[in-house]
Amino acid sequence: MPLAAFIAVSAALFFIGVAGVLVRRNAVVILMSVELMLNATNLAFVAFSRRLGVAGERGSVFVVFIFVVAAAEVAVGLAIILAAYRNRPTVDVDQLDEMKG
Amino acid sequence: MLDFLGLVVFAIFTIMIVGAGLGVVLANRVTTSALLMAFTFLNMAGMFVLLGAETIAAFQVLIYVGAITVLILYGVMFTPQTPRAYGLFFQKQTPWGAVLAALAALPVIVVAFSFHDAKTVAPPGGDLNALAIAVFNSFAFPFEVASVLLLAAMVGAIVLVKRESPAAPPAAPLRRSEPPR
Amino acid sequence: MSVDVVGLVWLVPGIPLAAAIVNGLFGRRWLHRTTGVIASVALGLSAALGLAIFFAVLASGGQPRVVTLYEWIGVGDFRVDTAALVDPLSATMVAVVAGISFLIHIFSIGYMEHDRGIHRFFTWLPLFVFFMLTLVLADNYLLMFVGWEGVGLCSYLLIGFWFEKPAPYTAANKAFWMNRIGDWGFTIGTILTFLTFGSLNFHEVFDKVAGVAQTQPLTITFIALAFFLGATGKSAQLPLYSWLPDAMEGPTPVSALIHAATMVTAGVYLVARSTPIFADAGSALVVVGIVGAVTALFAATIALVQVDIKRVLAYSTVSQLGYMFLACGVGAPIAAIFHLATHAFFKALLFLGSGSVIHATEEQDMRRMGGLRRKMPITYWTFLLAGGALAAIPPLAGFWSKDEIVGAAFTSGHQILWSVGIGTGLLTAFYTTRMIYLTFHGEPRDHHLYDHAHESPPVMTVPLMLLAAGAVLAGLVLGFPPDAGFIHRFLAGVVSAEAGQQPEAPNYVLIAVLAAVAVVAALIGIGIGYAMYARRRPDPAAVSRAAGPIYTLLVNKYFVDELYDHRIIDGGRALFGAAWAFDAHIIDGIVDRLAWLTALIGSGLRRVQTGVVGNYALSIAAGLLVLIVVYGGYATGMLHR
Amino acid sequence: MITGTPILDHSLTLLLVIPLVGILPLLAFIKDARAAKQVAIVTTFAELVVSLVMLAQFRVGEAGFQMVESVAWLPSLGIRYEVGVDGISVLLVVLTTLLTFISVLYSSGGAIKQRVGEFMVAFLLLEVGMVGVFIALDLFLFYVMFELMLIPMYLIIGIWGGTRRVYATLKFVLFTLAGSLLMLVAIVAVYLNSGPAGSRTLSFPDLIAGPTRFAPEFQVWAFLAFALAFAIKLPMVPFHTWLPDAHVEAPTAGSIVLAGILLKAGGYGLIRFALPLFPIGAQVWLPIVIVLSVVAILYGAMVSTVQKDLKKLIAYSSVAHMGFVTLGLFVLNTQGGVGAVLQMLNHGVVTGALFLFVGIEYEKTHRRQIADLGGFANHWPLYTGFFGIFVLASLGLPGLNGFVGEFLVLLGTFRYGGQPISGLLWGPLAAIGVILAAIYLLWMFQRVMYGPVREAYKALPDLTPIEVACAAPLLVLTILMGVFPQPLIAIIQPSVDRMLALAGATITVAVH
Repeated sequence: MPLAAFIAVSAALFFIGVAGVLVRRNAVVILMSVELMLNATNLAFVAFSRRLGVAGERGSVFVVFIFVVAAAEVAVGLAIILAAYRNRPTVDVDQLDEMKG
Repeated sequence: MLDFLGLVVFAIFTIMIVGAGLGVVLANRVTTSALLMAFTFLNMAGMFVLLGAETIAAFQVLIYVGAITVLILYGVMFTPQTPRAYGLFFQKQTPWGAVLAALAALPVIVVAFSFHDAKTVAPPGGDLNALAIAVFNSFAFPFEVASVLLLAAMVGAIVLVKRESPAAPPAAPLRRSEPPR
Repeated sequence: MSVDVVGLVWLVPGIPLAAAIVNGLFGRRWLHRTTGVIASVALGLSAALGLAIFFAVLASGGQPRVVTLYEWIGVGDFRVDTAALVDPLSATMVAVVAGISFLIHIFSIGYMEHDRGIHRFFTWLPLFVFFMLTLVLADNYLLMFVGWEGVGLCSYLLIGFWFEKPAPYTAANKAFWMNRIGDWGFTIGTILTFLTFGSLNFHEVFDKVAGVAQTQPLTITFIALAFFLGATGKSAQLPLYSWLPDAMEGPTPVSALIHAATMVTAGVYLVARSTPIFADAGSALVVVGIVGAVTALFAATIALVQVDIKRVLAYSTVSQLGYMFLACGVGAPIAAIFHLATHAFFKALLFLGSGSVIHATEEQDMRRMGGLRRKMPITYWTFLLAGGALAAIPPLAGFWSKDEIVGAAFTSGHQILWSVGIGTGLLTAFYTTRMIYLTFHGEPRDHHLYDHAHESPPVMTVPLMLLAAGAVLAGLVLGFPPDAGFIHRFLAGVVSAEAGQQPEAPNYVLIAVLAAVAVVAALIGIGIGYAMYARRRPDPAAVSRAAGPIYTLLVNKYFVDELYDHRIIDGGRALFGAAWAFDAHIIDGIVDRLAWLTALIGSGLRRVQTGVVGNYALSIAAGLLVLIVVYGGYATGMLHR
Repeated sequence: MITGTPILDHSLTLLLVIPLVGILPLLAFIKDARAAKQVAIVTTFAELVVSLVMLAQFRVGEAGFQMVESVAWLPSLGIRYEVGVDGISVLLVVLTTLLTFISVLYSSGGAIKQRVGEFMVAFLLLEVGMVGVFIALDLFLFYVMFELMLIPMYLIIGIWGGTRRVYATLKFVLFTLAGSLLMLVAIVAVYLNSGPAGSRTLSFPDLIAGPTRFAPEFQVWAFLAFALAFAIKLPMVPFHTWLPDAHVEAPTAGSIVLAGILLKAGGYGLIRFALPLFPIGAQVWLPIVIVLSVVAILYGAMVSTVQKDLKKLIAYSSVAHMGFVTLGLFVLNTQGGVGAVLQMLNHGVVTGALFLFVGIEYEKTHRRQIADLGGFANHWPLYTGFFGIFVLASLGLPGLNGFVGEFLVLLGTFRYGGQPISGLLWGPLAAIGVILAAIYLLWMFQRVMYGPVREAYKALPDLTPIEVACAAPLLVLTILMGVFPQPLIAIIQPSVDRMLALAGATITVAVH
């Protein structure tokens, strides 16, 4: 399998995630898009690690850590969304501008 | 032959991932987005298998498809959505965002294809041993730190969503050293 | 067995210091009037020791000796010790200062008896004596400066003794500030001396003067002028004299001790002590002589028309100090010291006499006195003797010393200065006569005041009589025969301009002629005064009317105070105010403008913070794009470092 | 010499640790004002005692650093925990602990009424910073301590200050921070220039030990950055305007240490780091510094004369006095340098005391405008006596401490033969500042002390015993340092000579 293919898929998914973060109003969907981005990087890590052979198992280790970060991020992110929602019943990020300077 | 079969499988996964990913971003209903996201993750697990990373694939299924999707679904449940017209699902900055994302994506994808000569080699005998040795030897300390991170995230999440009990007195106003002028 | 008295020299200032400390710490709470006794006893001990040292120096043939206490400051090649130089000059000064201080302390016990600040008085007066003795004993310029500033401080404190009224504290400030201007000169002189000679020690400096004078005559002149500026401040010479008349706001014993007998002569002492420097200073010496002569005449004219008895004496003091500088300027420092010593006696006596009068009448305006000689005989007679000494009537003390100064001016070829000296002598005799007549003779002009007047108690009159003895005899004892008397032989080795040379035999004929001229001038002055104030022919009021603008000028003291107050002080205030405005508006204004500008920019940039998460995400993505472009540019070689 | 006890072999570290240890019980009793005061007094007193022990351990006459403790701190960056004292810093450390103790003692007397515990914590933290600045030998450690002084002082002015405290404290912080960030940049640059990678260091003894010096071009800019930081702290005209505001708003104890110690950090930094490290750079900027010093002396005095607020008057007088410090340092000779260090010590004692007395007066009358005061001399004899002596010391009366430093600085200035104009001009000009000092101080003294006393003030008491206890040590020092300055000079001079030799000065050796 050529490495380029995996990287391309990874890049495509990553930027789909980026687009999701930038365009969607729903905070929960934004969170999902972030997850897509994280997963895309996972793919790139594993692919590069496979290219380097066994010595590159470190790439896979990073994937493990990204799992951890992703899990933590979803938990905290959702908690924030819920807290915000309780404060003001909307998940529309365009309406959440309490921090306006 | 095997290469060809691999290519076909890869193509299917790719189509599924990109399609479902686009669906996550574009779907009208949040629930649909969530399910499509789970589907993307599942296909991603397939990609990992293709790369010979069975352990990672297993984690992927357990954590992403299982835990995170469930969490997201809970989130969807707790924040009831009112159905609205399609256009209102996008932010005001959508044109800017789309253009930017596309502009950024282009060079990266171009660069990605610069690796066309390189091959990926799946290690013989699976990746479990190597991964375990790496995590518990060289990366033992970061691994422990990661567990602390998880604990902190858990505590943080609980604190954030915990409701103040109605019996609690209202919080005292910030004290000042002297009355305001 | 013999005790090394000279070795104990530090006890002379030390005992008054101890008294000052004791009185200062315990006076207010516990000692009260006992402070006067403590201070007087201390001064008595100090004066006795001072006299003993004087005689010890006399016995040793005037051999100088240095008594070092400890190293005061030593940095690199700069080193100054706390050390006393005991030689004929300082021994003379110590004896005069300690002796007169002792008498004045005793007098003050009576004079200050009813003042509630008596403990302060008897703290600062011994403290003053301590500093004055330090000044005269110091063996280097810097330690001398300690005494120099210290006496200035005590003078400040004592002038402002009654600090609840504005006049005393204003006068006190004026005295300190004017002295500070002089001290500026002293500081510069000290530092230049060190840089030129590599030492501040009198002996080391004087040993090198002759050599340095060959190579750097201008430097020596500058040093001399700088020191002389210091001397004009302390000794109230033009242009820094005007603090001394105002200093009469202080208690009268203070005027007697500090502003007549001792402190104000410090400038003369400085010049006399620095004779080797001044002798080689060329034109600086001329400046000293001219300033002295002009000041003598200038102050004497003002004294003619003053009505406050103490102010007459104050201007008289300025005038007499001018004589002393005149002596230094014409190369007769011994005459200056001689006059310093006799002047200390008779001027202290005059002040104490006036103090006795003021104590009895609580009045200082001579126009309201008159006829007091019947009420206060002792005061009158002692005052009369001192007045005679001031007017230089032979054989009183003032005659010998003043005549010597005027004679020295003539013999050294300064005929103009000589004539100024004679003219001033005439004026001196006149205002002295006027003062005595207005105060003690004639009919009482204020009967209420006259009826309450009384002779002072013995604690005050005994010092008067002792000082009167000095005023009569000091001249004869110290300075007879003229130019070859005791003091000339005693001091010749120290302060003579041509140290070591045998002085020429005095020309007694010339001296007698010059003395006769001076005496005639004095008698004329007395005669005019007697005619005007005893016979009223011509009537003083008529004379002053006739003098017209000149009289106005004199009564207003040549408008010098007005000049200083309205031009210099106001100008200074305007300048300082401008500096403050500059600080507040320009320097701080720039600072505040900068802060304001920052705030302005901030409030502009604030709009960028929309608070919408999406916008922030968008800017992150834009940043990502930039990173990609830049990094990609480098990686692909499209951009170059 | 007191040695043998292991803990006293590390007395410098002990000096840093004691206040930190004191903070722990303070945090426990933070709401209990009485306990907080007691803990703070005991802690600062212990600190004072240890600093005196340290002074006793100091070997007089040696120029180099003593009691050096050096431990690797961030080895990958070559940063060390390195402390030590020489003749310049050892006395400043003792001054610091003394003034801190007095400030805490005075504040315990009732001057601080709110948040006493927090105040004491801030003060102890401040003490760590101040002591640390004087004993740090590693540039990075020095920088940390330099900034550590800033934060507690920011709080002390900002929380316990007067009505315009926020303006004043922000101004103070922004000014000083601007300077010290420049210094940070310079420190990084020094690090990068200190040698090839791997042997880079920020340790001052190492930096001056090597025969190689920094490139001239580099020195010019590095010196400027260092000097700006210290000039702002000092403060030098025209960077002085934070000082009057900070002093006016600061609580009394804050004013005491601000004037007494914090300003000294600037002067100390100049002679310890800026001059020895960058001699060539110093030569370039030296004429400007000398001119500004003379300007500061005259200008500070002039502005001081017309001040209406007592604290502002003393603050501006500090500007003038610190002008003598910079002047003495930059004429680069022994007398000037020793005079400058003495002037720092003297100014610390005297101006600290002056602020103490203004604070005492303010506590009693609640007035600080000179026009509102008057006539205390008869009413408060004790107060007047103390205050008068400090005023006299401040105006440089010989026999009190202010004179020795100022005279030596003037002497050094006259000696300065440098370009473009020699000290024969600057010396007399600077000496005029002494005249002006007499004018503004005595005029102030007259307006505050003389004349009739106001009816409203007649019931006010004279000094309390605790106030006397605060002032008495300062009074004794004022007199002793003026009469017997030689023991101090013996400590200071070798180290000053060493620093100045590094700065390229020619040192004259004693001929006696």
